[in-house]
Amino acid sequence: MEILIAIAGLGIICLIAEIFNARKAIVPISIVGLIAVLVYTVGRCLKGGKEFISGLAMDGKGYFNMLVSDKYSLAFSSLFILLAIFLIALSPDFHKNHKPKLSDFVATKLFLLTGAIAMVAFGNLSMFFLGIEVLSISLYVLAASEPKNLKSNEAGMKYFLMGAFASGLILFGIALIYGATGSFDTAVIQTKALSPDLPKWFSIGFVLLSIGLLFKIAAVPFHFWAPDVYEGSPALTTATMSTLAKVAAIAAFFKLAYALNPVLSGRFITIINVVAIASMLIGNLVALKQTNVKRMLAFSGISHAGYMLLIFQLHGLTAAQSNLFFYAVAYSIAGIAAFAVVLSVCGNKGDEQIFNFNGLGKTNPVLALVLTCALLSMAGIPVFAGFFAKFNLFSQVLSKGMNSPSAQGIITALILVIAAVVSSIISVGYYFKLIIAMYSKEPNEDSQPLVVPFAYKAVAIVSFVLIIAIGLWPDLASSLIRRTVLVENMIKNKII
Amino acid sequence: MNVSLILVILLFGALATWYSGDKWASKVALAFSTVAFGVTAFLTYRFFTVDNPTVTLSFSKMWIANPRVVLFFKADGLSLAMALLTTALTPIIILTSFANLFPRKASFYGLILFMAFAMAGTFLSEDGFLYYIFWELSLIPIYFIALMWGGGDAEERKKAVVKFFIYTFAGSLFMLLAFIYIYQRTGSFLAFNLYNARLNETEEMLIFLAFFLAYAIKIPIIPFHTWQANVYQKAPAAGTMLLSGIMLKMALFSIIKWQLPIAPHFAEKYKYIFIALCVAGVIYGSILALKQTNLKKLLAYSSLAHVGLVAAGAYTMTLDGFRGAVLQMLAHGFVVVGLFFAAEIIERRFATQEIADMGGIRLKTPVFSSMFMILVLASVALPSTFNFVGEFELLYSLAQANIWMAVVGGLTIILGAFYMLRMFQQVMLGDGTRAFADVTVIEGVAFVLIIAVLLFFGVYPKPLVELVTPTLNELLTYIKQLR
Amino acid sequence: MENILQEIGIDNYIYLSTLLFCVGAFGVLFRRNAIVMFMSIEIMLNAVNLLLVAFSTYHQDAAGQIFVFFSMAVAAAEVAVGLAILVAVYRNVKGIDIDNLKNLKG
Amino acid sequence: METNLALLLLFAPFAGFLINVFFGKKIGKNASGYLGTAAVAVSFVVTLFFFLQVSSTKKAISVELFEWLNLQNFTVGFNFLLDQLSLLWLMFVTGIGTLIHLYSISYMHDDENMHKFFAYLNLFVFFMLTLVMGSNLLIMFIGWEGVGLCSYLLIGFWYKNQDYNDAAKKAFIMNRIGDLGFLIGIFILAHIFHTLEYTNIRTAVENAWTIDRTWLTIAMLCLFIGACGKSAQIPLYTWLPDAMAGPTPVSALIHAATMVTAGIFMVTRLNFLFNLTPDVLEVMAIVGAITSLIAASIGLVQNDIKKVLAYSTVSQLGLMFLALGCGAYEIAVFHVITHAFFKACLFLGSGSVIHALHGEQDMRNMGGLRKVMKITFATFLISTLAISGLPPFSGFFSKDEILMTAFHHNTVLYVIGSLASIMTAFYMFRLLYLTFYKDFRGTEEQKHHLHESPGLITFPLIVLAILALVGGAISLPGASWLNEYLAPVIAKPAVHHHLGPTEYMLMGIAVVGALVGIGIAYAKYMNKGEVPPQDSEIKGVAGLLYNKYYVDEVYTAIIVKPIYAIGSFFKNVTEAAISGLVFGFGKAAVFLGKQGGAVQNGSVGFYLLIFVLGICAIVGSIFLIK
Repeated sequence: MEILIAIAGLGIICLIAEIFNARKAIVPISIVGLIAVLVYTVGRCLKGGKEFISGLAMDGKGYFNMLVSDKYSLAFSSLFILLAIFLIALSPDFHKNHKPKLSDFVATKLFLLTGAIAMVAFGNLSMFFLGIEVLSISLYVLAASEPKNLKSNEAGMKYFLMGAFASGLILFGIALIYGATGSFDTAVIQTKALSPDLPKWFSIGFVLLSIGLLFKIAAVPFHFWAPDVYEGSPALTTATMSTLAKVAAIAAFFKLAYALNPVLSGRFITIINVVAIASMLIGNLVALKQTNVKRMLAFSGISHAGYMLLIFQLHGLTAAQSNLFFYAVAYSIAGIAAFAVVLSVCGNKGDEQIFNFNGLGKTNPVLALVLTCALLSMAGIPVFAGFFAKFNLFSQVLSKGMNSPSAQGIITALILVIAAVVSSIISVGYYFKLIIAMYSKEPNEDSQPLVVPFAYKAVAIVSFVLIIAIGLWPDLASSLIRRTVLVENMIKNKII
Repeated sequence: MNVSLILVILLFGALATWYSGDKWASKVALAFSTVAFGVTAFLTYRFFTVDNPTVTLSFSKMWIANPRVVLFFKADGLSLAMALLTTALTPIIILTSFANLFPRKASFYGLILFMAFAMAGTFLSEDGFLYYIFWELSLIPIYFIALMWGGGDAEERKKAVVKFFIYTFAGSLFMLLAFIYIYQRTGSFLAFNLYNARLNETEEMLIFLAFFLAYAIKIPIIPFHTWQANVYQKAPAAGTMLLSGIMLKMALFSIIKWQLPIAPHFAEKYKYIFIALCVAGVIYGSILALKQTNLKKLLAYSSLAHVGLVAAGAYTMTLDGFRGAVLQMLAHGFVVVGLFFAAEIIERRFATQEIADMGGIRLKTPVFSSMFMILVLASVALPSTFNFVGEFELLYSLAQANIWMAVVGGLTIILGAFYMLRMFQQVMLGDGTRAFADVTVIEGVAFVLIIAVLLFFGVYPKPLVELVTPTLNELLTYIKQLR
Repeated sequence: MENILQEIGIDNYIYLSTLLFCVGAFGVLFRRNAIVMFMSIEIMLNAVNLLLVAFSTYHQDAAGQIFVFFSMAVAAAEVAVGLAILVAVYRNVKGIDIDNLKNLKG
Repeated sequence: METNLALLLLFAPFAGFLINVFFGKKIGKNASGYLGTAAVAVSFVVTLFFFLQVSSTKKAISVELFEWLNLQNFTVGFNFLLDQLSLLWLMFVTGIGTLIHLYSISYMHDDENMHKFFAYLNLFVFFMLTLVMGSNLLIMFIGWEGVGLCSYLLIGFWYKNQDYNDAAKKAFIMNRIGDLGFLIGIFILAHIFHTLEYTNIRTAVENAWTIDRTWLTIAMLCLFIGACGKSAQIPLYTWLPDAMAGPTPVSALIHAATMVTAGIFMVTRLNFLFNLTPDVLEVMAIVGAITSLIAASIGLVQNDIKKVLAYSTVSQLGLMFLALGCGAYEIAVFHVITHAFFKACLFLGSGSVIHALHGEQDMRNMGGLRKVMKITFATFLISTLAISGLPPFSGFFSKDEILMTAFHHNTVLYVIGSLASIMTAFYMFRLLYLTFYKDFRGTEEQKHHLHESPGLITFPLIVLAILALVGGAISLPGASWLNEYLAPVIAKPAVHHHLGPTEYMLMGIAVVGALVGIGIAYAKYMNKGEVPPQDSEIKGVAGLLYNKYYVDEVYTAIIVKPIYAIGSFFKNVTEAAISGLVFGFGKAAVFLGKQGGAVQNGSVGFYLLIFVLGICAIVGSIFLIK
């Protein structure tokens, strides 16, 4: 709760700072504040917190179980805060033409962050609903934040219409669940969900809720909004959507699914599998023909959503949480790195066509290297973080299959991993389109020399280092969400 | 001092080269690669002299807790032999590139060293996960080398290189699945544990095939070879040398080290199918080589034929087959680097790869033509060259398995002579008027080193045999025990 | 209140609100005027609100009604943002037919 | 001591090779020539020493250096064996080798790459020594392939001419076909005996091992294929006539006296194994006889002086294989030696002629050289008489013994062999008459320059002619030194028939046959003074013969062309298909991507419709489908 308050407070401080003409202080204050919060969160995360979602019962006693601070929510919260730091650091240079509105942008992002945290830390469905709505509404605002740009308008409009529609579904789902169990408290719902005389609405409600979240993570067939909105929105907003929002949605979805309904029906899992396969394949296939980098990354995001849905092949909740977290970390940090470069290259060009990247390897080798590594990481090539993420997922899916008693289990697992592998192979095709543009094409003749603001470069390099570091020491990321040897040692040596 | 030092030197060398700037890059790279070779050679020497060498010279340290991965670089005969190949060829390859006026030399040589690092890592890793990481890592530098410094039409090159990358990446992802699958059984990636995974028949089949896909694409075995000729032709000479000289040996090595011990039953049961496929590749590659008009493509197809034989030998799962495969890998590594270097020298002077545009070179270049001739002869496995040692043992192992396989595989000595001599005749002999400068000192040194290795081990292969035999025997024991 | 609920039965409330929800959904699907679409979404949300209130009474639990307040607040915020976007769109394309917005595709 | 001497014997030519390769250009032409000659001469001297020693002690010398190959079942070392057989071979290899080196100093003097020539010749001698001295099959194989290499290098010595290069390539590849057979044979033998050392195999055989005869037969057949390749027997003989593209000394040394006899050497070496497989011997006899006949018949009409000699060589080698096939190894060896003398002499003689005529090889443009080139003519005549099988020249004894053995073995083979002998006498005298008698038919320019060759050329001719004259003495009927000498290495001596009436009759027939052949030649070319017609006018049977039965063409049509056709098929069809398939996956992916993109049509209404349909599908599949 204190995390939420602190962040919301930061948002308000930003708004107030604008009133007192302290515009220059907004970004530093919020970044410093967020770093402080991050340190606090990570510290709590390492030190304790229950490991399992199943331990949801009345953790935050003081808050009537509105919010819980188990390892899962703390770990994801730290990831979100980190992403927000990056996103806010990118803001001032991105919005340099709209200086007066900077406080709005930053504050909106901070509120968005509170929404995201509420989405994973909820103990009560009302908190969850508020979180997802805060996140969504902030994103509508950000998507349409260039009122004179028709593309931005269109993106905002589309996102808003479909998002509101999905909100309706989520709300309807929540209502039905409430109707079936008589409570919004997840702990109560969980116990009730196991009782045999559960009304049928519960399942319908749960499915509707899931569909709403599938929409938020842009899984096929609820993905149509994503490419258009990603393309039309200002690039920084796209970065926010494709990293923070997407990761928050999948984390919330996973938590919701297992918090409400610890025994998911086979039918439901099958549906999720089909959706996952469709997302992976369709996302990657359609990405092949894209020439706009943001749009391409949107489709890539769809396929990554598909990968992350594989997490529902559950074999051990702890492992699944850790794998999901790892994937989210790898994916979103690579996304930040990629977008930092996209912003640097296309920030002043108005569009994000691939040919803008021509010859980047010569004109700006560092940025080219960062983007290459980010893309390779997304493609799942060792030794980058993305490889371990995919490895963990595949490993989980296979272990689920191998430990299932029926032959069908292993066949399902094989189908899933092979689909995943095939789509990984396809994905290389378009990731490399960008890499080829950077390294084997001559720079465009009319392009001006690239002036890269320090903030972009800093974000790019920090995220690049993180991609590599997490690849080299995968335990680093995992230790936030599960007790690893690393954490044990730190505790033993009284570092934390 | 243990084998991890080789990797450290290579990696550090790659970084140092990258930072040293274009002017010094080639020299720095040469220095580091030579030191790496020196260290490898010294370690090999120590391997013979110290007690319990594998324990003394290996390196192991916990890396990742989940999945359980150990940084385990093992010094056994096989891995040392392959590391020797890598570190010995790297300086030679760097030397061969000295005359190329590449842009961005620092990156180029840095990538070569990084590539050497990844390949040496592949050979030394005892942990399957680690092995896979190095395996994939080696793809990246070669991709960039081929893409950025290659020749020919840019679009064509991109197409070929991307095809190569996606193709090999596809194959290796299936290998990754296989590793993950076994890991679920064993909870460890260490080779020993993987060997003892106790898989049932279906599982073995799937895993064997997954490995096969990865290796068949990389080696390549027909019909997975279509990437090869184009990439060999379009990559810069150094890239082609790295690919053909070392990288494809990664896959051959892996057959012996990973595929067969992990899935011995399936391999034993269906080995003839795979031997036949490889042997078919020998004939197929040879006949195609006959029809090539491009020198580098011809060499590529000849390489296809040679490695087909190596793979066939490995699949016989006998000591002779294994040992022949390892020896032939080493021999082929050197000879193919030499041949591609010869092609590169011609291309430097004539600016063409088309055989039809060449001829009459021998008139002007006594030294170069002699060197080229020796390499051609080594490539057709003339006795007293290293290649003969390998090929003899391979064919013998095939004969033990099935005499007809040896007969068909042995056709390579006829067809090989056919296309190589035909090539030599058209490229070097005949009358010609165009000027052709004989080899420079640096070029000559590279040739002499290669030829010295080929002739020395052709006559005295004993040290290498003694190096690899115990390890291969050990692997065979595993295979036999398990089956 | 309770009597009414008992008389009519919770099932019928569910049917009603489902029906309303579907009316809203079909409105969103088949109308191309953005304002009408907003209104349809409002119908969907209000259908849910009705359902929540009904359940709240059914369970004799105030949480449901409180949730309705949340939902109304959120809906208001949503509409505010939505209308703002609509205004911006109108300024650019001089119309509120969403079929005007087909520039982003492919 | 013995080891060092043996190594000196072996490596002297190799040292010559190295010096000539690296410093040949610097030390000058004559120096490099004499150096090369000296290197071989050293070997000859050492050989002589060993020869005398072994002749007296009758004990083979074996030298073991170090292990070379180590296979699961057997190991192969660099081991050498100097026994009666190998020393005999070494004697004439190094002896004739020295003479031919000497000859080449003068013959090749005008060539700018003379040092290279000597380097190659030395290398050849080195490999030939390896072949002969090796104590196991694999060392023999090193030499076997090594001499093939040198043959390749020397045939293509004038590499500017692509026809010569073709010939060289052809020789190498045809040899390689045989080599594959050899290699397969080695594999099977290694499999059976677990060793490749001759002595060990012999011990194993003599200890009456139970040997799988089928496999042994296959192995010996394979080895015989190897011998066919190297010794130019049907069907692998066509390279040898083409090999005449090389300088004449090369033809004399490699393609007449030494390398081509390697097949006979190998068979004799393994006689104890061939004895166990009579079927293979039978095949060998038949192949030898047919080869000798066919080659002789082609030789009848050839006009290139060296081609005639080449076909004569093939024919004589056929006779040797006939002898081997009859189990008469000593006799084959005997013929090898005599043949080496007279054929080397003939080749060198022809070289002398060619030298005098500045490269002219067509006999139609020769004639009347008798008067100018007296020594050459005399030596040539002696050798021709020897090869024709007239007593008391060496060829008579060896050939007669072969025919005699063949007669006792199988009459048909005897008849074939005799026919070949008659033809030999005919075409050799045809050659003699056309070249040396009547008037000169070349250009005035050539006539002006006609001269006897210098001493360095004539000296070897004289020596060889003398040997061709008296060489028969080493194995006179009834009192054969050679048979006795070779007894330790031949497991089962040939049956020696007492000189009874049949034998004398056979001798008579042989002599008469030879005389008939000579007579016809005399009638045709001396009496009538015929000169062979121009190529275009050669028709009918003569045409068939002149075109060598069109064997080359047939080979091209049934082997080379199909291979190229398959290659084209692979290149244009299979490669394209596989590549197309791989690219097809990529194209399919892009195509699907485009379709997927088309669905993304930008209309919110449509998106929402799909959204709702998706909901319906999911809800329906969960709740409605049972």
